This record gives sequence, C-alpha cells and structure tokens, in this order.
Amino acid sequence: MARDLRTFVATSILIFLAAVPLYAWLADDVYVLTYFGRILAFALAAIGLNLVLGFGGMASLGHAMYIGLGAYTVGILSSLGLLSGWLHLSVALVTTFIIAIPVGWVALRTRGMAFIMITLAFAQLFFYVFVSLRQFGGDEGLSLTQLSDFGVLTGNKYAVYTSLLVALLITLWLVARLVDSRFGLVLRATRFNARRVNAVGTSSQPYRLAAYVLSAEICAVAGYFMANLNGFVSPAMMSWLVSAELMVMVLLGGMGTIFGPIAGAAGLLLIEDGLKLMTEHWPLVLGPLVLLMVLGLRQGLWGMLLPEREKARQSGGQH
Amino acid sequence: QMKVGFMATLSGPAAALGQDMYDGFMLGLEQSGGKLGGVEVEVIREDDQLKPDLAVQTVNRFIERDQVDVVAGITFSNVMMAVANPLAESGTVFVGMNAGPAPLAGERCAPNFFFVGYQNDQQAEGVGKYATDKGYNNVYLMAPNYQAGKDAVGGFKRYYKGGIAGEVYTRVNQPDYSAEIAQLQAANPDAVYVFYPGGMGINFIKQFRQAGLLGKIPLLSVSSFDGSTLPALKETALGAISGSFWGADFDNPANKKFIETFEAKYGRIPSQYAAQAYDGALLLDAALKKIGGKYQDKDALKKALREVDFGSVRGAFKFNKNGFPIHDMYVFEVAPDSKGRISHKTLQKTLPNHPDSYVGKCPL
Amino acid sequence: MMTELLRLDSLVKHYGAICVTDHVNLTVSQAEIHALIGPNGAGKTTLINQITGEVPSDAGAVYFDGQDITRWSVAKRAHAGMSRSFQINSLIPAFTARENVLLAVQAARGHNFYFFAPVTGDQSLVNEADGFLARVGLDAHADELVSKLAYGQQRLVEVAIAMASHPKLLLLDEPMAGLGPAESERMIALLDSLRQDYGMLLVEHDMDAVFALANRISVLVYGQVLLCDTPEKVRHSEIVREAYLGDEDLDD
Amino acid sequence: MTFNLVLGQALNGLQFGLLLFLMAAGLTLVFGIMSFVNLAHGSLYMFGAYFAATIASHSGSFVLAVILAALLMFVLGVLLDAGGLQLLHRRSHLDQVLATFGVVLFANELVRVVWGNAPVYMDAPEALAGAVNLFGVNYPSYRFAIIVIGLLVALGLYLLIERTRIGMLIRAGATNRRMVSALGVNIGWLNRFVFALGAALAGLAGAMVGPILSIEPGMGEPVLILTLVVIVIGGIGSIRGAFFGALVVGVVDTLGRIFIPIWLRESLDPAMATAVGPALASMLVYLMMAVILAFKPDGLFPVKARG
Amino acid sequence: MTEPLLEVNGIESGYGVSQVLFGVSFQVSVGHCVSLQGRNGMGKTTSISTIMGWLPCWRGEIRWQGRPIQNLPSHDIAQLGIGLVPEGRQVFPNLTVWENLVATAKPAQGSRAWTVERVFELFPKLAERRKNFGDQLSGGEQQMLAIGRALMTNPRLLILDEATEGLSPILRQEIWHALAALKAEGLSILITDKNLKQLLGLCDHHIILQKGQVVWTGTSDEFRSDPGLRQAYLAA
Ligand SMILES: Nc1ncnc2c1ncn2[C@@H]1O[C@H](COP(=O)(O)OP(=O)(O)OP(=O)(O)O)[C@@H](O)[C@H]1O
Ligand SMILES: Nc1ncnc2c1ncn2[C@@H]1O[C@H](COP(=O)(O)OP(=O)(O)OP(=O)(O)O)[C@@H](O)[C@H]1O
Ligand SMILES: [Mg+2]
Ligand SMILES: [Mg+2]
Repeated sequence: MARDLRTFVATSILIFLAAVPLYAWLADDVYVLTYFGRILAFALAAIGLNLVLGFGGMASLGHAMYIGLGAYTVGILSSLGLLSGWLHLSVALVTTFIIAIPVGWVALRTRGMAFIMITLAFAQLFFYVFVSLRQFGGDEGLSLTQLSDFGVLTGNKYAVYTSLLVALLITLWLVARLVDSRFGLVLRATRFNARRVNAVGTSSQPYRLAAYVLSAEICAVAGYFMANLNGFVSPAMMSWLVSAELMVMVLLGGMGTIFGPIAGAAGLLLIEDGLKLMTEHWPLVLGPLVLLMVLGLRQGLWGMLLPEREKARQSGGQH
Repeated sequence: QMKVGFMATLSGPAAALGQDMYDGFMLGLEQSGGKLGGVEVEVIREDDQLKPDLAVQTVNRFIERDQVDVVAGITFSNVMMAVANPLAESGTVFVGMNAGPAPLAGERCAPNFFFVGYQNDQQAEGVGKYATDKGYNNVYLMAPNYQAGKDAVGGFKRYYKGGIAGEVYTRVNQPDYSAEIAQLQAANPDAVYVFYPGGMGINFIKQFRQAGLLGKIPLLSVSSFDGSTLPALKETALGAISGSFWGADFDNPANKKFIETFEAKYGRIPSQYAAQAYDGALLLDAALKKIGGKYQDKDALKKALREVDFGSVRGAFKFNKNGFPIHDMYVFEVAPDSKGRISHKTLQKTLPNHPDSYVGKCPL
Repeated sequence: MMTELLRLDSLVKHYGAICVTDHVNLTVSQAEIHALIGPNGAGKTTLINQITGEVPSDAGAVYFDGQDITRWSVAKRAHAGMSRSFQINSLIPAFTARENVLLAVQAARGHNFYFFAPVTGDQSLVNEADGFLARVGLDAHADELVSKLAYGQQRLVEVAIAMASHPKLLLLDEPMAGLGPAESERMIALLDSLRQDYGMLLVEHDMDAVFALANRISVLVYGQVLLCDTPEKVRHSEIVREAYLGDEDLDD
Repeated sequence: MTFNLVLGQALNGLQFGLLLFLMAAGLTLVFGIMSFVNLAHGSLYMFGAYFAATIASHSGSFVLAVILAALLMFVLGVLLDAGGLQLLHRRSHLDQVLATFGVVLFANELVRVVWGNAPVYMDAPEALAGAVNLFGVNYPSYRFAIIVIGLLVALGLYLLIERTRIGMLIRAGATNRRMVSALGVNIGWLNRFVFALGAALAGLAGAMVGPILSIEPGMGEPVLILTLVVIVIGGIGSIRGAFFGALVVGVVDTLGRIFIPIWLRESLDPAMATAVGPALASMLVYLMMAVILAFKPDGLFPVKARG
Repeated sequence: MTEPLLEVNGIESGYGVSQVLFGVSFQVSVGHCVSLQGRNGMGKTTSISTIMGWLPCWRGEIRWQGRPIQNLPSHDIAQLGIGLVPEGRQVFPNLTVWENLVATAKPAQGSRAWTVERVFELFPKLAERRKNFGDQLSGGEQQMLAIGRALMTNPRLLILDEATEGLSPILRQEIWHALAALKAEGLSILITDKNLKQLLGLCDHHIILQKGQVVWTGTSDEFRSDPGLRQAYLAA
C-alpha cells in the first residue's frame, strides 16, 4: 500500500512538472518556466549528490564545484565564440571527468568528517581560481551574451525547461537502475562496511571513485542547465553554501532514496519561497521547521512514505 | 497603479545595507504620500540573499510575471552584473541605488539604466585626489582580493600622484590583520588607504587602533567607515578619513528634511545607502511629475528621468549619458556631530562635478 | 601427499615493544582443517589478519597456491581464493542476508562494473547465494535484514559469505563463538561437510569443535608456535594442557 | 627578508593560531570528543559576542561582560540541550548537520530581529588598550590577554578530558552511549554538561573577540568553517590535535599571506604577481588541508584509537 | 535467603514493531544464580536488554526488591546494583584498559570490594595491557575487560550475556571458579552461556526460552533428571 502511495506521489509530482510548460503556454506566464526550471536544476544536482552521499555514504561538501564547472564551460566557451550546445555539453562532461578523477582519487583516501572537509577544500580551491580569473569576470561573474546554440531552439525557455525535465527523468531512471545493479550493491555496501567489501575480494575504491565521478557528471549537467537558465555564471554558484544547500536538499528529501532528492530540492525551495511571502523573517520559521523535520521524520520527506523495513535499511538497521 | 520591483540584499551578514536602502526608499515614497508623481505605487520587495542566480530569477519574475514598471535597488555589484542582461534586454526602467560596476558605465551601458548612487570608482577617485592635495608621497594601499577591492584601489591610483609604499590584497572576510598591520608599520608610510566594507572594516580598524597606529598614520578609506558601520565603531574610528559624495551634515534643504525625518522615523543617523535610495524615490517622483504621471509611456519616463532636476540630498546632481551621475566628491572625517554622536564631518570637496571614468567607453 | 595451499614463512608482527607474532611458520594443505589454538591474546587473529593482508607484516612471507603474496592487497588476495570470517561480526547491517551473500557471490565473478541490470534479476547469482544460505540453514531468513537476525544467525551469515566467494582457503576466526550448543553442533557438521572442497585454517576456543574437526593443530603461545601436531598428541601434551587447556574435561 | 621579520610574523601567526584555538575549543569538545556535529556552534559564539557587547554597554565593565556572557551561554546550552538538541546526540552525523543547520538559520535571524542588521559596538577595556613589549616586538596587550586565556583554556580542557573521570566518560559516551548508561552513568546529564560547557567556551570566545572583530549577524559561520579545518587538520577527537592544528593553521596562513606575494613578486612579473599572490594566499589553508588529509587522512595528531 | 531481588513478570518487548518477547517471567533471589537458556534467537539477549532499560517494556513488569523498575532509564536501573557484561563485549575502544575499568567504577562498602588491583589479579593479561586502548585488545582480552568493568561497579546482581565466549578453556575454567566464589560471597547472578555443564554446576535455577516464552523452569537436578529437555529445547 505504501508502495502505491509512493508511486502515486512521485507520478503526481512528475506530471505536475511536465504540465508546467503547458500552463506557461496557456496562461502566457513564462516565469513559471524559470521558477520551476531552477527547482529542476537543483533537483538534478541533488540526485547527483545523493548517488555518493545517500547510496555510497560519501558526504561530499564540494559538489557545487561541479555545478560551477558545468556552468563555466558554457560561459567560457560562449564568450570565446564557440556556441554549439552539444559542444558545451560534451566539453562540460569531459572537463568534469578529467577533474573529478584525481580529486576523487585523493579525497577518497579519507572518510567521514575528513572526507567532508577535503571535498570542501577542493571546492574552495576551484572557487578561488574562478574568483581570480579576471578575464572571465572574477567574483562578479560572466554574463552569457549567447546561450548554448541549438538552432531554432536556442534560448527558448520552453526548450530549456523541457530538455531539463527530460534530462532529469533520464537521470532518475538511470540512477534507479544503477543502485539495484551489481555496481549498486557494491556501492551501497561500502557505505556501511568497506572492510567487508574488501574482504570478499572487491576492492571498494574503484567503485567509490566511479560513483563519485558519475555524480560529478550529473552535477555538471545541472550546472550546464543553470547557466542556460540564468544566462549568467558566477563563482557564487560554486560557493560552499551551495554545496551545503545541496546536502540539505538530499537529507531533507531522504538519503539513499531514488526520489528523495527531487522531493528535497522542491521542498526546500518551495518552503523557502512560501515563507518569504508570509514573513520578512522567514528563517525564524524555516530553521525550526528543518529541526522538527529531522527530529520527527528521521528519513526525510520521502522517507516518511517508506515502510518500516526500508527505513531500517537506510539507517543501517539501527534504532 | 504603478509597480516598482525593489530588490536588495535583505538577509545574511550584508543585510544592513539592503535594509538601509529599503528604509530610505520607503521614506522618500512616504513623503510624497505613498505616491510617485501623483501615481499610486505598489512596491514589491524582494530579497536577493546575495545569490546571483536567485537575483536573476527574481528579476525575471519582476519582468515577466509582475510586469513591473520600474526595477529599483540592488546592493551588490555581483548581483547587479548578474541581472544586467535581462534588465537591459527587457528595456524596463531600472533605478540602481548602490551598486555601480564599471562595465555598466562603460561598454555595457544601457539606455534604461539610471544609477542614482555612484560609479564604484568615483569615491575612491575623490580620496586619491585628496591624498595628492595633502602632499602624501608614500601611501600604503589595502583592499580585499575581489573586483570591488581592485576597483577601489584602481580608482584611488587614478587621481593619486604620489608614490606607493605597498599594495596588499587580503582574503575576503579575513578576520585577523595583525600580520598585515605589522608589515604596514614596517613600510612606514605617509598614509594608509583602505577599502574594507562591512565587518572587514570593523575588524581592520579595531586591530589598527590596538596596534597604536590610529592617529599616528592617517587612515584614508572608502565604503569602510560609513553610516552602516559607525554605530558599531563609535570612537574606535575617530579620525579616520573617508570619501563619499554625501554626508549627513550637508547643509541643503533636501538633506535637512531627509535627516530629520529619517531620524524621527528610524531613530538612527541615516547612512549613505539610505540617502541614495531616498534620492531614488525623489528622482522617480520628480520625473513622473514632469510627465504628468504617465508611467506607461516608457520612453517619456526615461527621458524625464534623464533630464529632471529632483533636488538631490547631495546638492548638485546630473545624469551623464551612461546613466551614471555627475556629482561632487568630498572627504569626511569621523568625528562627533552636533549632538555628540559619532558621525562624519565634511572636510573638503575634492572633485567638483565629477563624472565617472568609464563614460568614454559607453556607445550611447 | 596433499597439495600445499598456504605457507607462512617466519611471519612477524610487532605492536610497539610487543611481538604479537614471532616468526610463525605454518602450512595449510588442500582438504585439510588446520586448527590454530592458543591463549587469549596469543596472536591468532593478528596472524589471520596478516594472512589476509589487513595487517602488514613486519617480516616474513606468505605463500598462497605457490605464489608469494606478501605484498598483495586485501582484495587481491581475497580474489585469488582466500576467504575469511570475522571474529566479531562484520556484515552489512542494512542488507538482507541474501544481499550480504550476493555481494560475495558476485565478487567471485570478476569485476562488478555492471551498472544496469538489477542483481536480483540475475537468477544464477541469486540461486547461488540462496544455495549458500541453505547450506548454513538460513534459507528461511534470506529476506531478513541481518541487523534483525539474532547474533548466532549473523555468525552463520558470516560463514555463508566466506564460502560464497569460491575460495580455496577458508580462514575462520572463531566461527562457533556466540553459537548455542545446538548451533555449534550444526556448524561442526557444516564445516565437516566442507572439508573436501576447501583448505581451512580454524581458530577456535571450542575444544569440542577443534578436536572433532582438525587434522592438525598448531598451538600459538605468546606469538610463537609451541607445537604443531595431530589432535591426539596435542590433547595429551603436558605443556598445552598447562598453557591452554587446563583441566577441562574434553569428553563432556 | 630579514630573520626578524619572519620571526615577528611567526609570532603573529602563533597568536592568530591561539585565537583560532580559543574559537575551536568548544567545538572540539562537542564535535571532537562528544561526536556531535554542531553547526550551530558558530551561532553560540555569535550569541556570546552579542551578550557580552550588550552587557558591556549597559554595565561598562568588560570583565563582567565576559564572565556573564560565558555563564549565560552555559545556561543557554543547558536550555538548548533540554529543549530538543539532546534528541540529536544519538542520531547520525548527517542528521545532526541538517538539524543544526536549521538552528543556524534561526539564530542568525533572531539576532537580526533583536539587535538589528548593523554590527554592534564593543571595545577593549581601558587597561588592555595599550601594548606590551614581547621579544622586542610591540604587542597589543589585548592580544596578549587572548593568548593567555587561549592557553589556559587549552590546559584546562586537556586536564578535564585526559585526566578526569568525567573526561573518560565523555569519551566513552562518544562511542557507545547505551553501554555507558548501562554502567550507571546518566549520559543525558553528562552530555548536557559537555554541551553547555562547549557553549560556554563558544560564548567566552565570542566575548573575547568582540573587541577585535566585528559583531554582526552571521559572524559565526566563517569562523565555524575555519575551526572545522583546524580540528580536521589536527585530528578529530583530541584537544591536543585541535591545539596544534590551530597553531599550524595560524602560522602557515599568516606566513603564507605575507610571504607568498613577496616571493611571487621576486619571481614573476608584477602584474602577474599581484593577480596570483593573493589568490594563492586565500587558497593556502585549503590547499594545506587537502595535502595533509591526502597523506594523513586522520590528521596531523590523530587520536590513538577511535571507535 | 530466598527473598527475591529481581522479578520479571510477563514482560513483552521487541524491536520497533516486531515483538520478540511474549510474556517472560522469572525471578532471581538474593544470592542465587539463575541461567537463561535457549537456542539462538530465542530472546535471551532481548530479555536482558529489556531488564536493563535498553528496550522499552511493552507489557508486564520488572521489580527490584519489590519496586517496579520497568522503563526507568538504564542508568537508574544500573545504579540499583546491576552489573552487565553485554553480548559482544562492547568495551570502550577509545579508552585504555585502565580507563575502561575506572571510568564507571563505583565504590563498595565491604572489604571484598572490587578494585582495579583485584581485577588485574583475576586477569593478569589485562594488567600487561593496562595502557592499551580497548580496540587494541584481542577478542578474549576484551571479554575479560568487559567482565572486569562490570565487577568494578560492585553490583549486587551480575548479568552475564555469553561472558565466556571467546575465552580459552583454561580461562573459562577460571571464570567459572570466580563466579562460584562470587556467588559464595552472596552475589546474585543471571547468566546465559552455552556451557551447559558449568551452568548446571553453578546455577540454582534454569529458565529455558523458546520463541520469546518461558517453556521450562527448574533446578539443576530437575534439569538433569529430564533427559528429553535438551533434545526438545536446546538441540537443533
Ligand atoms: N593495534 C594493536 N595495537 C597494539 N596491540 C595490539 C593491536 N592489535 C592487537 N594487539 C595485541 O596483540 C595481541 C594479540 O592479539 P590477537 O587479537 O591476535 O589475539 P588472539 O590470539 O586472536 O586472541 P583471542 O583468542 O583473545 O581473540 C593482544 O595482546 C593484543 O592486545
Ligand atoms: N536489533 C534487532 N532488531 C530487530 N530484531 C532483532 C534485533 N536483535 C534481535 N532481534 C530478533 O530478536 C530475536 C531474539 O534475539 P536475541 O538476540 O534476544 O536472541 P538470543 O536468545 O540472545 O540469541 P543468541 O543466542 O543468538 O544471542 C531474534 O529472532 C532476532 O531476529
Ligand atoms: Mg582473536
Ligand atoms: Mg544473545
């Protein structure tokens, strides 16, 4: 029954998101595309982070760095006059790959709090690099004179939104398959007991690294979309606060659940905006709300819908 | 009813500036009876949280959904740069009330942009001129390592003709300056020029004073020891020099009325940020009056904004062709005011009728 | 003569001033159960950790299946056919019993960079895992989270995992610990039935088990092998009795 | 560059390190020893500063302000713990991160509502306004006071944790609360005491830095990050680690800030040097952390054993 | 002499939503030794956890000298005078052996109070390792430490959950001797162990659990005289 409920809620949310362009068109309100586009982009990044944080137990506080890499690829290439959208996307993926491998390799030598801090350190390094890149705007960022070129679709907000939604759905589906695969089994196992994984003859490190790189790529794609949504890139996109916010989204949605990050991203951003409408001092409400949610829900928004047994799975069987 | 979308940084550590802007703007609005040029006004207040991406989204909302007639506010340059494109493209009238980054004065100037504050470099230029006039020949320069800091140093150097004892860029939001202060002391300069907005300025001057240097070495500054930080500094900053285009002690009727009403309403001395935003309200009011409240006519409104004389609290005010002001630069000393509160005392006018340095690059 | 699977050549491990294993020589052959007994803190677990590579040795060499594996990583050794159970349970608490075993089963099939097909959809993997669970008598509990199993049942999962990676050599660190009398008997029968297929190094304080199963017994005291002989000889050795067995009535 | 200059700057680095330690002390206690990731530690520090500033401006006494601020923070620590944070002690680190993130949001906004957006005023006491002469270097007396208090706190904490039964129980409770309580110790109270002590130390740090740093909403977060860096570099879970970690960070950061630009100016062209130097100096702490953790994942002074 | 110290009346308990105990009752009298037996997973540890307050007691009651103590916080229960040697040792990994012993120690009145010295006398191996951290000990050493730690609280009732697991035969014998001596001094004991023979020698009463219910209770003699018992409840 709980399963039906989850399917129902997830489908409703997805149908809602798919209906947004239709509404925008009918009501002639393009802004909803911008608004929900931002939520989708964060949801996509959160799905990426969830892969390492939720399934692999690697709490990275540096994933905003990959959002920034994806976004800056668009910014830098288009400021150099290279406009092809496919080029932007593939360069973003390749750059991220080249950077995520050594960064991940070094960071994965550590665990727990040290991992949180070393990923933060790398993100800060990149943050400062982009802050000091004067030719690309430094800390004041870079306005895109031109968005990624996709022929007639270029800059069309409907097209950006729709492709973002499609990317999100594909990623969601891939991640859902991945965690149940042989790779996923190893990944989930390392979250709880890497020693055991090694002892059965699977060297856990390559799997953790692969997951790390994969999640970095997802965040880079999210960054690619954010650049196109905003027409602007800036180092603020890769500040540690964004990484922290992503982490909050994943935790709020429910770690290690497939749909959790979407619930978390939408939840956080929508609640924030809702509260802002009600009071100027919205953090006075949001803060305690988050606290209560942790105390009351334990497994996050999505986890709330999970059956007991799945909850126990998430918490590693502890009570 | 006319709609004004007001966006500023209203939360986070830098919220004090945005709040001052908002208070100043609303005060100006209130004084004309909640109307601008006789038109009923609805102000939509938004917080950009100092997040460029959120700012872009909000401005998009102003334009696409709310269909505001005027966008106003904007505290920080990086937010300004992020929203410049959508604003310029939409053609919506924009009245900037603090941030005035160089590219928007130069090559990316736009006909619908009106910066009622100042161009970022202008105040620094005034202080540079002051240092030259004083005959300093060995000044030590310090600023945080970001664009605004580099602009502040660049602006200073543009009008400063003497030698440079040292040029140091510190980390953004650095808490401790003891090492830099020791280094500075060793360089034995004629004067120190700093740009440390907000908390950084407080950290710096407290430590500068504890090292026994305040009063010994002249301390020149912009945007550091201003109305937003003086209440937290009080006598700690006595004697520091800062450059601006406006001071609370200006003796003109508009300013007197502003100071009086602001103090009565909010119980504090207004800062430059409040003054600029207040000016923004006066500007809009005057321009709309001129066109008889026909705010729907965008081109007429732009024309009126460009030409109208609105009686700025800073005295003389004129828009340049790039939408940035031509106005007088002054330097001030931190000193007690007539009521014994620590405030700014006008020392001298340094650059009269001063245009910004980028207008030449503006294609308009 | 039986083929030799494992040979320890003068293995040494120090912790600070303490020499925990002191030039240990030992062999385990194909289809042999070699028991390692000795007082608490004698260095038995350390020795197993040295064999699996979890604890690097200070001196000496480990040969497995004819190869010098002294410098191999844990995973590589495990992959080559060496499998262990832990003295203190070391399972994946959030997994079901089946998933725990699956992890080992799939590890034995080479790398696991299969991103797409669900594991549970691979019938041959699942069947094999269930087979091992059945062998330790846990088939009824395959779908339970191991964190919900009683301690004794978790021990059995440990053994199932150890078998599941198709090892040549099983390193069993106190498999009987935590088992009740009945389960102990069952475990003894189980290990007995496995002896044709694997070489085993059995660390155990349960003398019933040791004497029921072992082909040879080594006695480790203060890191040194005091004696290595048949069960009969060890049982009647005066030194062993004094250092380890005490006057326990072995014919209970 | 002269040896004297380096020495002088190294001293500056040491004192910055001690300042960091003072700020890190409470966090080490709560995070390192009790294993409770309290992001709100920065907020406690902020409240300490605000309390002290308010008390100082009303009473005119700096000493009273510092002492009362620390005491008030102790009480606030007790109240916070009793008011819900205790439920977090037995949760996972990530739950704690999320929950205390909520507390941070709340605290910053509360400060804004109560004290306003603008920074508030606090000055050093008259008696400490001057300078002392230390190894030929002129030293602000107030800084000297901070050094002394930092050292005293370090010593006190070390003795508490390593030499007392309370310390043992705190460490034991960090790994297995259930067992500690089954041995007859009220772990709830113990944790409450530790948490409150951490809060008091945060308050003390906030009050002490009031006269040299800006007291403003959100002042705790940059400090929080820096102190986390300190703790991780030093090795989580030990007072010694935090102490030496703070000194290492203080010295390396200070020397780097000063000397990297100088070296670069000697080896690169000036435009390049002014561009790269400060950027590199900003990265230095993080670079150092990345390198240290890559080679010593448990930090420079790891605790010998961990659960 | 048979005044009840601990009474357990029909307790029900479990984990989350899954019930494990379905009404377990027994009592431990002052100076008596009682064994809890049963196959793996029958609820021995769960019973002990419920008594210690680690698990909530859903129904039924637990009395200490007549006073109900179910659902008190565990530290209050321990303070009554219960010393626990838990299943799986659970020594504190980041405390040294010495610290593990003294951290939670409680002084006792009598001359035969447990002190660090006396524990080291019982387990000389621990004295050698006194400066080592808990997680540097061998399995058996940890077990000794867990027993020593419980004794250091100078309890009136000692609860041992598989306390001889992982100990060498010679040490096991020492433990049994020590337990006999403790019992002779008047200490009450509740014990689970798989060494039936020793249990029969030491304990006055035996309780056999099956699927969370008491299926048999009796004295050692009654146990011995019922040959079917073992087969029915303890064998596979
Ligand atoms: N990391 C370590 N640091 C210091 N000493 C250690 C460490 N690990 C083990 N030891 C010591 O080495 C000795 C051997 O330990 P080991 O675990 O090998 O014993 P064992 O023979 O398995 O004993 P048992 O039968 O009790 O499990 C013990 O005395 C233990 O205290
Ligand atoms: N943490 C837990 N969560 C859920 N169920 C549990 C948990 N621990 C034990 N159980 C269940 O409770 C039942 C009783 O377990 P318990 O540990 O009390 O058995 P036991 O009699 O002590 O067995 P053993 O001899 O193996 O220690 C078992 O069926 C087990 O599956
Ligand atoms: Mg062992
Ligand atoms: Mg048990």
